[in-house]
Amino acid sequence: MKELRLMKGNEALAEAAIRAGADAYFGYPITPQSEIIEYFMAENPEEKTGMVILQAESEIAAINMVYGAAGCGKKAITSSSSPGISLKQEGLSYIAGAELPCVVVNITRGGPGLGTIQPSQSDYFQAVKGGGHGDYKLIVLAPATVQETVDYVKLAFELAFKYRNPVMILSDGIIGQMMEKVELFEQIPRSDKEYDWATIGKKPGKDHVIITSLQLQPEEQEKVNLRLQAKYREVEKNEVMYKTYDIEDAEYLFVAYGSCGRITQKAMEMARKKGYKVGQIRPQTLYPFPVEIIKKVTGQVKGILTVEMNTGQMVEDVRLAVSGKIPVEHYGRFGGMIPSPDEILNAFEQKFIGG
Amino acid sequence: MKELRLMKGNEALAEAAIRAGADAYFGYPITPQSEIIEYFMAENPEEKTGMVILQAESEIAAINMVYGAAGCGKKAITSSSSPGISLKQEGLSYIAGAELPCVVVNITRGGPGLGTIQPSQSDYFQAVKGGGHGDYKLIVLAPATVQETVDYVKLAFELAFKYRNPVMILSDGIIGQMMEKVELFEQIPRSDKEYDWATIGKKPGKDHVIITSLQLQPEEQEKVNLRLQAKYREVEKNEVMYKTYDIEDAEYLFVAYGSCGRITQKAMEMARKKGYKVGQIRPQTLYPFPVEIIKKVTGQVKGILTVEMNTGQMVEDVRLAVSGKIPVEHYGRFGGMIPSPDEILNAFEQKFIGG
Amino acid sequence: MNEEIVIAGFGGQGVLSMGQILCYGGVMQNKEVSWFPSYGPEMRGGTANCTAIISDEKISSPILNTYDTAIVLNQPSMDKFEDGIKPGGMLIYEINGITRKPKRDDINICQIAAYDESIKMKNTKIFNMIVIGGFLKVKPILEIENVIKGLEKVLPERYHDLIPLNEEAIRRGKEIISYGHKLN
Amino acid sequence: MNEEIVIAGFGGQGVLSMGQILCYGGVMQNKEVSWFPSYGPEMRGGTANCTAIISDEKISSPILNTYDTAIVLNQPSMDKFEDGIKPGGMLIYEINGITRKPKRDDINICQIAAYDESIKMKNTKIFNMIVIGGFLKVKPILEIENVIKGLEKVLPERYHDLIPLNEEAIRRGKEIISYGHKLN
Amino acid sequence: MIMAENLIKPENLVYEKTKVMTDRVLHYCPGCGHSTTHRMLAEAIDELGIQGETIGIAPVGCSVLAYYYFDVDMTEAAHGRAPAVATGIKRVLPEKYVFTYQGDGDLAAIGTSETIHACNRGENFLIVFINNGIYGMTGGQMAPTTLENMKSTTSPRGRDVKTMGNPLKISELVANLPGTYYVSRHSVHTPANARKIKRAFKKALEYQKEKKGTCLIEVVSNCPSNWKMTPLESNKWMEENMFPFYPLGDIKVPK
Amino acid sequence: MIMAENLIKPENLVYEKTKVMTDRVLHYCPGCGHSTTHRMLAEAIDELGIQGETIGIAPVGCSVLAYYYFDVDMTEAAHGRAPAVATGIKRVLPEKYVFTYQGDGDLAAIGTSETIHACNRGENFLIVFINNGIYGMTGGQMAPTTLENMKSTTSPRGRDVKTMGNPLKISELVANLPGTYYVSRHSVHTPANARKIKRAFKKALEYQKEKKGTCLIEVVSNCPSNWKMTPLESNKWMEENMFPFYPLGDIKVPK
Amino acid sequence: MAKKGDVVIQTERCKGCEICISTCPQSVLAMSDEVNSKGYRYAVKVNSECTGCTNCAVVCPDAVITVYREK
Amino acid sequence: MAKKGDVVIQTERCKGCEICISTCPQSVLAMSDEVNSKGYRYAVKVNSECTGCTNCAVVCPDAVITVYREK
Ligand SMILES: Cc1ncc(C[n+]2csc(CCOP(=O)(O)OP(=O)(O)O)c2C)c(N)n1
Ligand SMILES: Cc1ncc(C[n+]2csc(CCOP(=O)(O)OP(=O)(O)O)c2C)c(N)n1
Ligand code: SF4
Ligand code: SF4
Ligand code: SF4
Ligand code: SF4
Ligand code: SF4
Ligand code: SF4
Ligand SMILES: [Mg+2]
Ligand SMILES: [Mg+2]
Repeated sequence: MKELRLMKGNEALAEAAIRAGADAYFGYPITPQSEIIEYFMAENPEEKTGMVILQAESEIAAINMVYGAAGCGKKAITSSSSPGISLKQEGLSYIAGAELPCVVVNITRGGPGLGTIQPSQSDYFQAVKGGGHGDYKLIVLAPATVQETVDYVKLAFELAFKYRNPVMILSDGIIGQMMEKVELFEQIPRSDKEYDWATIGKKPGKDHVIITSLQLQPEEQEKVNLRLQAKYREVEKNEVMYKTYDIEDAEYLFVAYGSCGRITQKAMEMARKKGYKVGQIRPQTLYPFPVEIIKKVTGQVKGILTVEMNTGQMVEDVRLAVSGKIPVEHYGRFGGMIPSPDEILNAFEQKFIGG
Repeated sequence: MKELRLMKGNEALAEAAIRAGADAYFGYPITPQSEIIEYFMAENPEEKTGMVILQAESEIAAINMVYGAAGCGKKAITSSSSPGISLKQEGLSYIAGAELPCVVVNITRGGPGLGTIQPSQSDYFQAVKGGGHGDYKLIVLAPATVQETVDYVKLAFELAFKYRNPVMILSDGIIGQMMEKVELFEQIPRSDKEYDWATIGKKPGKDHVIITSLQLQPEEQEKVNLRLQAKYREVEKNEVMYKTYDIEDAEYLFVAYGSCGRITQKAMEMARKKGYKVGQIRPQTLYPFPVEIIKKVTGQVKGILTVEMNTGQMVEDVRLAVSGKIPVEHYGRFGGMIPSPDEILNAFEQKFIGG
Repeated sequence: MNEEIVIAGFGGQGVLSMGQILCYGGVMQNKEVSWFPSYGPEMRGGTANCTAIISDEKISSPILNTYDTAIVLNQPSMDKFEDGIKPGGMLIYEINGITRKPKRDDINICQIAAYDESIKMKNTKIFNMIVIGGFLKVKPILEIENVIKGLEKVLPERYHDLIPLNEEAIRRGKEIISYGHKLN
Repeated sequence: MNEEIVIAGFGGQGVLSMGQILCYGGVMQNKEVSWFPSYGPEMRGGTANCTAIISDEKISSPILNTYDTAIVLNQPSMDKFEDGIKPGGMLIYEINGITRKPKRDDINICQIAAYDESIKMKNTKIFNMIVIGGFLKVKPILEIENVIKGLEKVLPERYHDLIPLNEEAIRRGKEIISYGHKLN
Repeated sequence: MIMAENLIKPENLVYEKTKVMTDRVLHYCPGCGHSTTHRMLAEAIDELGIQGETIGIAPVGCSVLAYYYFDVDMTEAAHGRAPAVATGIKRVLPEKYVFTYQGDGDLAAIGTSETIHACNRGENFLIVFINNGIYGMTGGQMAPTTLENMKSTTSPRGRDVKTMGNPLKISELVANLPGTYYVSRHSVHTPANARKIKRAFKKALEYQKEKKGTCLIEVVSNCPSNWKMTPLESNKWMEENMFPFYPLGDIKVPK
Repeated sequence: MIMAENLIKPENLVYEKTKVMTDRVLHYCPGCGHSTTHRMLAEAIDELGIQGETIGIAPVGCSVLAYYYFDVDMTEAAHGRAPAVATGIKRVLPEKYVFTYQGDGDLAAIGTSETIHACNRGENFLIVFINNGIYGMTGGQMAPTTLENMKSTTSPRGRDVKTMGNPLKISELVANLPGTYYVSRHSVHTPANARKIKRAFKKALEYQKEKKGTCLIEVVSNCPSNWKMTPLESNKWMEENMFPFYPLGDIKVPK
Repeated sequence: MAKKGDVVIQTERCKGCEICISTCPQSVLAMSDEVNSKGYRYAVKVNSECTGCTNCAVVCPDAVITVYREK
Repeated sequence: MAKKGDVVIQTERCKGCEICISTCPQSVLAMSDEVNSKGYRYAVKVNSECTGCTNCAVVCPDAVITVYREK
């Protein structure tokens, strides 16, 4: 039976990782996500499921520990917040290049630099365009509730192993710090599957396993890149997730993700009350981005407003999808500020109704 | 009198930094750019101009040394190649957040991961969209020749100080490793200007100087972000640079930057010989991106082909500029492979002429 | 029903758990709930606050600029949160420690001497439950039994023998709260 | 004029500086030039190669899949670079160390015994200048005096007394190169 | 209980807040050693008369806001990178006095490499190292210096050295490097100790002037909030538990 | 000059390439100590019969291609991060034998923090540390271990310890950490030394089985290519210059 | 006899940590019953035995105490 | 008298580093005048004094040498 609890997003995330049968967590404290490692340490899953928890000496060490564990075919996860995620970029590029599965959580805070510890969505570009070097993609999931946080942890591991690719859960301080109702899935036993790509000791009669992202010959590296690209096309075909709200009769569309998505939903309701036929799309995967549904709605609506807790990042992906057919505007608060529904409504009226 | 020499791109870059009156270089070796630090060490500018050269223990140390020196109002520069640039992302975000001037060179190689040491342009997104966390921008210059490399070092310092913003020179292993003719500008003396924002010792009767990217209150952080955004709008207004080739009568347009720009120019000439009226735009600043000229040409041409040594990155910025008005296609080689002019011509014919 | 509550005071006054208890109570009553702590740098200063929302509908943002009710337990909190109460909303404050009276006249204002009452009850730990009682008197959005069920979730098992005392505290709070300013 | 040359051999044979000398010579003659070293992992194996382009026009790519001339100084280089010579192009090879004859018949092929000649001249260091001489004989794209000026740039100051010897080496190279296969 | 009022006049002043500290109220928790350490360092700077030639670097940690309190030019730095930032500063301004002010998480976890290499290069600056055995700022997680069996939010059953590693004596470690000139361990919880550390700071700054190499002064300090003790309890706990493992005194002194 | 042919038959075989090395031709330069070290480690693995339970990690450096030569499961790692990668592996597979194989640039420059902390946690794996005083792979830049006055492409006038830092004895440093169990310095340039290091490798792997903590074996090695010497010259230079500063022998042995 | 001294306590800045109290050789200092506007109880003088030894001021983390001593 | 031994040298893998030569107590080995297909001169046997001591094989970086010894 599923279990209903009132939980903080960060703690629910950690609990979900344990229940998803994760083998290892490596992390380094940083606000607003330190509850993740703290919850792990308090719960001590090592005793319950055998899951390993280690406080690393740095974010760089943590992501490389993940690389090592992932290379053994184990379900490994790490988490951090913006500055710490920047430090993990080289490691992420390596994991993507070596085609290893893992889950990385970013409970985003405002930047740049040390910035502020308040929630933000200003790492969208970093997450979806590749903050690290080289042509790679993370699969990026953006939960808007504690429930989605929990569900996406499970999903993230599934996708990571399905595609042998790092999956990022791009959340923020709102979702991480808030408590709300959450239904927990039952404990999934840790797997002892031995993958043939994993370094677990050479099997007699088999070739030894090599995990690497190095290619001496550019011809070979190009082949790797082509293989990655083919994989990404698959991901784009199969894994797009989004929620729509009242788009059937919509004349205008809001696009917002994560915590901004839920706030924008409120704004949408308020707009409806004022007589504006507004619908909303909330991307749940940021990569792959829900291009098709946006294209579809583009034919029907007069304009799109993206709402983000940043200075305008996802709006570019919406514009790329829309391809100039209708105006796409951005409304953002940033640096830890959170837009309120009436502000959003206001911005909508100003930009589209003429205020 | 300007001095004509035959020089390797990397060495010319180092020489240009000395002549630009740089105060300090901090770096860590990595192929294909180690000649930069090696040239500095051999030339020993410490004796000639007083410029400090230090081999740091890591790329992270190097970028933070740059942060320190830049905070003193000094002209500081660092260089690396893709994996090393990933490691500098946190530092870059800090420098952007603290609004300090500096120059960062990426002699890009193929990725992801350890990848290959051959030339690539696969760090475009990282450079222009912000590989680090938070809403910030680097000014990004893309030289296509050794001469431009030299000129952009000087320009980079000027822009860095004009806007108090990190400037990236996004080059690649072709430009870095090749030798060609270059005219060197004369030595500019190191400056002893004391900036009032620099930590050089509190002046009597003045407030002490604080350099930080931290804001405790999100309201304050939002103000910082707004100030940064205003600055970026200025940069976009003032600093766009590009070269056009035969666009006057063009029916098709190639867009390519850096080393790809010069190869594409050849393809353009070949296309012209075959009777296709092809023009080219070579962005010299990648941020700010030459949006206006592309918009302008969009009205006149039937289609655009971007040529990049990556799987398709700048093409997004071109598409954003074009806004769906005409087809924009991408042709790329990657992982260290270099497109040849006839390949490009071929791709053009296939995509636009119908091959 | 949609009740947005900010609770603010010193660390140690049980501010954060008050919000959690109310939210758990809401869960017991099949409401949508959300709880959000302040995790700003102000935490360090010894002050703490949280936002609790209890609603019949899905909750959009767990953080609010304006709210229906503010429960403030010290002067800095009064200074910070009085302004955000929606016109027609409710301010509840603990008398002890408030030096400057509230200034709004477009809201309902209640006061409670929960601290004194807790001393009378010989257990300052139940201070926050007295305040909750007061709140439930003027905003009867939850059944007491559900709030007690909520308390059971928040209170560590080893303190569960204190639950009757806490129930008593809620009842007392209901009795001692009084209106300072009432609209219409 | 647009001459694209690949020069390949063992490290130590002066392969990289041959390219540089030719390019400097080009600069002296007001040509556009570019030089590009192989900096792949193969460097470590003891082999080295570079591409030199000397042209009347601006040079697009300094790296080429096909080229006008390949100068190969050992067998691995022959194996690697013979195929890329443009039809009608030129292959020059040092006899010493080549075990397998070139197989193309759509190109001009020249051979030179520069190594033996350098031993005759009692200085194996000038081996590469002899090869350059041979090249200039069959591809007279640069004046010898300009090449010598180029050499002056590449050679460290302290060896400048060796310039006459090098000049002599170029002359010898011109003499000893011979066609193996000539188109039409 | 009323003092002779006439004592309180300028000529009788024997101790007041140094002018190298600003007037801002410190944000540190009651009784936190950060505050006293700040003041002792500021007094040392004051007494040497080098306020206008001093540049401080405080990275992330409880002391991230040190720039509000030291009335000298100050730079905030990324977590762990203060020694690199200080190197950048000192290399371009070799005649200035430079200090970093780092927590144990900062200096001995994420910043280990920067610490070791700055010390190994013998960079001419002062490293002030606040060892409170915990990550104060982020809410009490385990630090490299957390004692065996000591509880923290990430070692809730006490530090288990088998899985979590040993408490790290980083001062002893860097004292082995030829680049360090003076390494000394102090505390600020008693007047005697506070006075002593000020002398140490002054010595270190004088060595800096003479370009002797890196000086590192460790302050074994308290964190009442995250240790969950009153200030006085925390100081007592520190004496009883921290000092035996991190003994006060000089670790490396000029020969 | 013709040997008795009959000696060459299976029953007389006394030495051949171990099967824990693949048949690939090593890409290392002629005479490079990397190759011999590989072989001695492979022989140790062979002799302990743990080929199927061993996982190796080789980060960037000349030995980045070690995965082609060791016939055990191998992972390439980012520059400097092998100890973190090894930690990840060993923590999820505690019964496997894990080793890292790292250059001096890798282990003692960019990877300092990972090295120190893995050793401090006493991670149960073997660190093989090739100290050739130079960045081999990238063409001969100065390493943390480059000797005073030694020339490299980034110290063309010799390492100036005043500005470039001191050569770092990282093995001595980590030997101070309680997490290390066995730290020993070797070379592979003579048959005796090669045989000795194999014994050390075997010991370290046995300690690993017993979960004793981190073992680090340093190999003072040559880099003929970047030192610009013949292999024999380089070994002589190594004996005369490297050994006095990096003396061979045990640095920390089990009590 | 010990020199006479006096201390001035900026009670608004005091955080009530009691460290000063524990170091005063003359037991001059104690905690107030009142709290300041930050909500902290603060140090007060409870006798006139102060010798101006500066102990309390030197260890006061928040630089709350100024010390005077007759010369 | 020393035991009799013999070595087999895979000359195609030899890189001519000469380390084996320097370690052979019997001076069995020397450099060839020829080069192998990689361009390296390689180690050759020049006498039959080999005792099968394995020195050369143990230090040969490239695992070029196999050693036999009569039992
Ligand atoms: C890259 C990065 N990782 C993590 C953090 C979060 N963080 C800030 S301070 C800190 C540790 C503080 O502990 P310490 O250095 O011991 O200083 P203290 O607060 O105890 O004085 C951490 C983990 C950060 N700001 N940046
Ligand atoms: C992040 C990063 N920085 C730099 C490099 C370039 N790099 C590769 S190996 C290496 C150093 C090699 O030296 P060492 O570790 O001593 O190994 P050796 O080649 O001498 O055996 C460097 C700097 C890299 N690959 N990645
Ligand atoms: S959290 Fe600890 S270290 Fe930080 S200010 Fe408070 S007592 Fe001091
Ligand atoms: S460069 Fe040096 S370390 Fe690398 S393989 Fe060659 S000799 Fe060995
Ligand atoms: S100065 Fe000395 S005697 Fe006076 S109050 Fe302070 S500690 Fe006590
Ligand atoms: S030491 Fe300072 S802050 Fe603490 S109680 Fe005394 S006066 Fe107040
Ligand atoms: S086995 Fe011993 S004796 Fe025989 S060739 Fe080798 S080193 Fe010489
Ligand atoms: S040691 Fe090995 S590689 Fe070197 S010369 Fe002897 S056989 Fe050849
Ligand atoms: Mg600390
Ligand atoms: Mg090395």
